Amino acid sequence: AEKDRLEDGSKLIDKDTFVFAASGEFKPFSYVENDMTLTGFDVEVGRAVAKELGLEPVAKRIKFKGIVEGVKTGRADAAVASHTINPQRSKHVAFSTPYYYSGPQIFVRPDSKIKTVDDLKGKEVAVAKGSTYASTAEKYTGNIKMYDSDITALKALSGGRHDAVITDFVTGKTAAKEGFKIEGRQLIERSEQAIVLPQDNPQLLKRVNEALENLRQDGTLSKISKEYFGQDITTKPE
Amino acid sequence: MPSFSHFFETLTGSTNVFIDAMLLTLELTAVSILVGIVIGLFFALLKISNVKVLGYISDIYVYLVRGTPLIVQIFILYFGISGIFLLPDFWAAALALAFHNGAYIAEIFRGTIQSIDQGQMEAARSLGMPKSLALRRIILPQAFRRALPPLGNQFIIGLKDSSLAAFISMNELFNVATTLGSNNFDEMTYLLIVAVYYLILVAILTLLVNLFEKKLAVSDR
Amino acid sequence: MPSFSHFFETLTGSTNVFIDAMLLTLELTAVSILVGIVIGLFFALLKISNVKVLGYISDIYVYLVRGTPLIVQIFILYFGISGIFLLPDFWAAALALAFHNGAYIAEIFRGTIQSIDQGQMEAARSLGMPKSLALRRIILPQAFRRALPPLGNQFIIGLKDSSLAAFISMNELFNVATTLGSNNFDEMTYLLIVAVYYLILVAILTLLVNLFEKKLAVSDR
Amino acid sequence: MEEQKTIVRIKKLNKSFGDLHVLKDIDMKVLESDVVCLIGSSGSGKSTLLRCLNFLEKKDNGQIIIEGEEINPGTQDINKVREKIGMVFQHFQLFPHMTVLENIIEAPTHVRKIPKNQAVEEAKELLVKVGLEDKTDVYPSKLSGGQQQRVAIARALAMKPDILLFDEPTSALDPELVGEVLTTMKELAEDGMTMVVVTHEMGFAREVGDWIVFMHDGRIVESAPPEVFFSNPREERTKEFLKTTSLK
Amino acid sequence: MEEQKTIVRIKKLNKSFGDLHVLKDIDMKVLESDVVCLIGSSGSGKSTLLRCLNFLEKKDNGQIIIEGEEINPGTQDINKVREKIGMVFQHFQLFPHMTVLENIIEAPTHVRKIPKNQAVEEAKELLVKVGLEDKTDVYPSKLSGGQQQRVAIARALAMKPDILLFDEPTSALDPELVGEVLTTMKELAEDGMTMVVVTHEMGFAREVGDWIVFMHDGRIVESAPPEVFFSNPREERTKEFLKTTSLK
Ligand SMILES: Nc1ncnc2c1ncn2[C@@H]1O[C@H](COP(=O)(O)OP(=O)(O)OP(=O)(O)O)[C@@H](O)[C@H]1O
Ligand SMILES: Nc1ncnc2c1ncn2[C@@H]1O[C@H](COP(=O)(O)OP(=O)(O)OP(=O)(O)O)[C@@H](O)[C@H]1O
Ligand SMILES: [Mg+2]
Ligand SMILES: [Mg+2]
Repeated sequence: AEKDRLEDGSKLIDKDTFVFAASGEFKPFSYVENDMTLTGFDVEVGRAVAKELGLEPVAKRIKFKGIVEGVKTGRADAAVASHTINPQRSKHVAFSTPYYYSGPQIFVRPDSKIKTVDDLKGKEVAVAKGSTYASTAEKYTGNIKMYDSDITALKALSGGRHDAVITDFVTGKTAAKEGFKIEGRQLIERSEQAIVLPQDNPQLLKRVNEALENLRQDGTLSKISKEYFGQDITTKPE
Repeated sequence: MPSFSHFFETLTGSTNVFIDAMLLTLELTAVSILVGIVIGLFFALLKISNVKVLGYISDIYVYLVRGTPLIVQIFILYFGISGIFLLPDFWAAALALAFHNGAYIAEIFRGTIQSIDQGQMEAARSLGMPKSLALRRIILPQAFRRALPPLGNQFIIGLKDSSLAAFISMNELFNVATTLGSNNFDEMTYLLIVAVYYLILVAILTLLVNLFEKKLAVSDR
Repeated sequence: MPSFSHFFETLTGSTNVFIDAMLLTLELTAVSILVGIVIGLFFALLKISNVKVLGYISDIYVYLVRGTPLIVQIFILYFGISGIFLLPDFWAAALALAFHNGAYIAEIFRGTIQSIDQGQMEAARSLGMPKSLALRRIILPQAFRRALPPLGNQFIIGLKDSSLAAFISMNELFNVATTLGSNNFDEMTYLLIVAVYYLILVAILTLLVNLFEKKLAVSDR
Repeated sequence: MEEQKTIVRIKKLNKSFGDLHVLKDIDMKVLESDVVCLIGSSGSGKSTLLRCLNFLEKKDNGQIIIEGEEINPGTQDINKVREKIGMVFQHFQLFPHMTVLENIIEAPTHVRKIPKNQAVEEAKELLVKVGLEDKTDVYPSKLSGGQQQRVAIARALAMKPDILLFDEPTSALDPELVGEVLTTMKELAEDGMTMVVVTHEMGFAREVGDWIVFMHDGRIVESAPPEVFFSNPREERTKEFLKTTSLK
Repeated sequence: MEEQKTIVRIKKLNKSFGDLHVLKDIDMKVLESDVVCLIGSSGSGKSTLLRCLNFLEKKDNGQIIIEGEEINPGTQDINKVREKIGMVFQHFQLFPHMTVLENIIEAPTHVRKIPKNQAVEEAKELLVKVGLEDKTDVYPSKLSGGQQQRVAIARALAMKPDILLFDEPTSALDPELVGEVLTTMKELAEDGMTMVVVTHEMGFAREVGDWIVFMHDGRIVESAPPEVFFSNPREERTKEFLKTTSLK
C-alpha cells in the first residue's frame, strides 16, 4: 500500500486530502443525513482538523469494527470515530490527544431492576462489535452479545431482547430521545476518546496533535460540542 | 498476510471456541433446514393444489424470497418476528433462515413431485384412492426420495448462508471469527481459520451427499 | 411494523438516495460479473486443458469459493487485497465479488463447453485447424451462446449477493437502508423499502433473461 | 345371451380437448363376463374412451351407466365407483417404492380397509394366479416388463372389481414378453371376468374377444362379434384397417 | 493401372482401446483417383481405421504413409497433413453458428490464409458443384440432412485436399435424402477425387467403388475390385456378410 509522502515526512493517501473514517452508526457522534451525507460530532471534528492541517477533508464511512483495520491497511489516513484509548488498541495504532471525554453507561428497559454494574452479574449484555465496551462488560458478566452497531444493540434491547446494553452515555441518551424504550442507569467509568492514526506515521500524529491543540485553544472544539450536545465534553472533567 | 506459524498457532489455540461455534452453526443449519422442509412441503402442496389462489400464494412466497438478498430477509424477519412475539435469539435466527430455505425447498419439492410420472397418480386414483391418500402414500414417498440429493445440497448452501446469522448476534463460526479477529486486531488470521472450518464442513457434507446419491442410484428399488 | 402511510411517505421521500444506491448496486454487479466472466473463462479453459495440474488449479479455485460463505470471502479479499495494493474501495469490493462470481461462471462455461458435441472439435481439427484456433472460432462461440441464460441468472444472484458489499463500506442499496434505518431509528421501514427495490430489480432482470432465453430458442440458428 | 347382465352402458358420449373433438356420440354396451376389444388406428380415441369409463377424463356430455346407475363425478363418490372398475395401464404404473406384495395390498388395506393379514392372504393367491408367487418381496424394478404387467393385473384384481379395463397392456413389452401377459388375460377371461381391452394384438382379439369395437376418428364405426368382424366386415374403413394390420 | 500414384499406404497398423484390440495389422493402399469402399459389420473397426488416417485417433504402432512421407504426430505438423486429407462425418458437423458460406470459407481463410474474397469465390463454385448455390447465407439448421451433408462435402473440398474420407456419410439421413448425397459423391469420383468411403450402401460400393475392402473384427479379411468382391468372394466371412446385406 503506497501512500503519498509529504515534505515533512508524514504520509497521506492523497497529498491534498485528509481521509478520515467514521462509522455513521453512532448518533450523534457520527451519522448520516437522509441524503447520506455524513455528519455528527466526530465528523465535524475531523473536518476541523483537516482544515487546520490545510487539507481537503474527506469523511469515509466504515463499519466500526473495521475502522482500526482500515487505518492499519491504509483505507483511511485516520479515524475520528470515538475510539476510546486503551492499551490493546495502542499496540496496533497510535492515538492523538483526547478530543472528548465521556464514558460507558448501562442502558436498560424502563421496567428493569438493573441499577449498577453489580446487578449485571449473569445478565445478558449487548455491545457493539469492536468497541471497548465488550471488555468493560466482561468485568461484570459472562453473557455478552455482539452487534454490528450500538444502535442495533439498543434497538434489540428496546424490542425486548437481552437485559442491558453498555454504550456511550450520549449515544444512549439520543436513542432514548428518539423513542427507544430505554433508560440510562449507572455511568460506569470515564473514558478518553481520541483520533486513531497508523503507527508508522509519527509525523502525521504530531501534526494532528498540533491541530487539535489549536482547535482547543480557539474554542472550535467546544463550539462543535455545544452544537451537538448542548454541553462541552471536550475538556477533561475534574 | 499472517505467517504460517502464527496462523497455525492461532488455529490450534482456538479450537475450543471454534468447535462450539461450529456446533452452533450446524445446529442452526439443521434446524433451519428441518423447519424449511416443513415450510417447503407446505408451499409445494399449495402450488400443486387445484386451487389457483393457493398456487399464487406459493408463487408470491417463493418470489419474495428469491427476489431479495438473504441479509435483507434476515434483518426483516429478525426484527419483524421480534416485534410480534419474543422468541429466543436462536429461534429467531433459525426461523429467519428457515423462511429463506423454505422457498428453495418448496421449489425442490415442487420439482420432484412434478417429476413423478402422472401415471402414478392415475394408477392410484384408478384403485379408488382419494387424491390426498394417493399423494401421501404414492406420490410424496417417491418425491421425497428424489428430493434427498438436492436437499443435501440445500443443506450445504444453508450452512454457508448461516454465516449471515452473525449479523443478528448468533455466536456461530463467522461471528466468532470476526469478534476474535477484531478483539485481537488480527482479522485476517481468524478469517482464514474460519474459512478452513467451513471448507472442512462443506467437504465432509459434499462427500456424504455424493455417497448418498450413489447409494440411491444403486438401490433404485 | 410501520404503518403503510409512513412506509409510503418514507419510500417516496428517499427515492433520490436509493436510486443512487441502486445505480451503485447495478454498477458493482455488472463489473463483478464482467470481471467474473474473464476469470471464469480463464479457469474453465484451465479445466478443459490437457494439462492435469492446470485442471487441479481450476478445481481448487472452484472448491475454495464454493466451500466458504461469500461473506468470509469478501472480508478476506477486501482486507487481503488491501494488504497488497491499495485499490479504490469500489474496485476492492467489485474484485471480491468477481472472485466469487468467477467460480460459478467457470462452472457455467465448463458445462457449456463440454456440452458442445465432441464432433465439432473433430470437424474443425480435420480441416487443419490447430486446437486453439478451433476452440476460439468453433467451440467458444457456441459455448458462449449457450452460456447466456445461465449467465443472466448469475447476474441476478450476483445482484443479491452484492448486498454483502455493505459490510465493506459500499454505499449500495442495503448499506444505505441500514444506515438510514439506524440513524432514523426506524430500521424496519428502510429494510422494507430496500426489499421493494431489490424485488423490482430482480423482476425486471428475470423478465429480460426469460425474454432473451426465448429469443435464443427461436433463433436456434 | 339374454341372461347376461349389462355392466357398462354408454349413451351419446362426447369429449373434446379444446377444439379437438375426440369422442363423438359414442354408444356402447359391455355385458357381464364379456371381453370387449377396442381396436382402431392411433389417435382414434380408444384411450380417451377407456379413460372416460374410469373417470380419469371428464366427459363433456352423454351418459355413462355402470351396473344400472348413471354416474356423474359431481353427485357420486367417484372413488367408490372406481373400486368396481379396475384398470391396467400400458406402462404398468406399479409403485416403485413398494414391493410386489405391498403394491397389491395397498388399495385393499387403505381403501377397502380390510385387515392387513387378510389382504396379504388374498394377494398371495392372486400372485399364484398370475404365476409370480416367488416374487412377493421383490421391488418392481427387478422384474421384467411382462412380470410387471402381471403384477399390475393382480393389483387391479385385488380390489375385486366388476370390470377390468386394459389400455394396450402389451405394447410397451418386448415381443418375447407379450405372450405371458396375453395368457394371463386369457385365463382371466375364461374365469368370467368382464374386460374392455384396447389392443393392437389382432390374434388375441379374435381368439379371446366376445365383441370387437372398431373406432375411427372418434366414432364407433363397426361393432360385431369377432367371427363376423374379422371375416366379414361391413364398413369400408374396417376393411382398410384390417388390411394394414398383418394378422398372423 | 501402373501409372497411378499411391496416395495412402498403411503398414501393419495396430490400435487398441485399453484391452480392446480394435485394429490388427492393417495393410492397405489407396491409389490416386481411386474410390475405396470400406465395408464390414458394426464394431469391425472401420471408423477407427478412418480416424487413424486423419490422426483423430493415435495409432499404437505401424506406419501411415501419405504421398510417400511417413507421418508421425510427434515429428510432423499434423495440421499441415490434415489440410491434405478432408473428412466428412456421419453427423455432418457443420458449424451451427455460421452460415453455409462461412462454414466453407472458415478453414481456407483461417488455416490456408487465402484472401477472403478469393475464398468466397471458390466457396460459391463449390456450392454450385453440390447444387446448393441458393443456400449461401442460410444457417445449417435450416437445411435438410442431405443438404447439410452436401455442404459438409463442399467444406471439406474447400481445403483442396488430395483425398477425402467419408464415415457413413448417408446413414444419419432419412432414406429419401440418401440419393442426393450419393449422387454428389459419385460426381466427385468421376472428377477423379481420391476417396475412402465407409459405407453400408452396397449399391454405391458396387457402382462407384474401384476397390472394396472388407473388415471383420479388426482385420482386413478381403480386398478386391467390386466385380470380383461381390460376385466371387473368396472368404467364408465375406460370403456371410454379403448374405445378410440385402443387395438391391
Ligand atoms: N390430454 C389431452 N389433451 C389434448 N389432446 C389429447 C389428450 N389426450 C388425447 N388427446 C388427443 O385425442 C385424440 C385421441 O387420443 P387417444 O389417446 O384417445 O387415441 P388412441 O386411439 O388411444 O391412440 P393410440 O393408439 O395412439 O393410443 C388424439 O388426437 C390425441 O392427440
Ligand atoms: N473411443 C473409444 N474408446 C473405446 N472403445 C472404442 C472407442 N471407439 C471405438 N471403440 C470400440 O472399437 C471397436 C471398433 O469401433 P469402430 O467405431 O471402429 O467400428 P465400426 O466398424 O465403425 O462400427 P460401426 O459400423 O458401428 O460404426 C468397437 O468395439 C468400439 O466399441
Ligand atoms: Mg391410446
Ligand atoms: Mg463407425
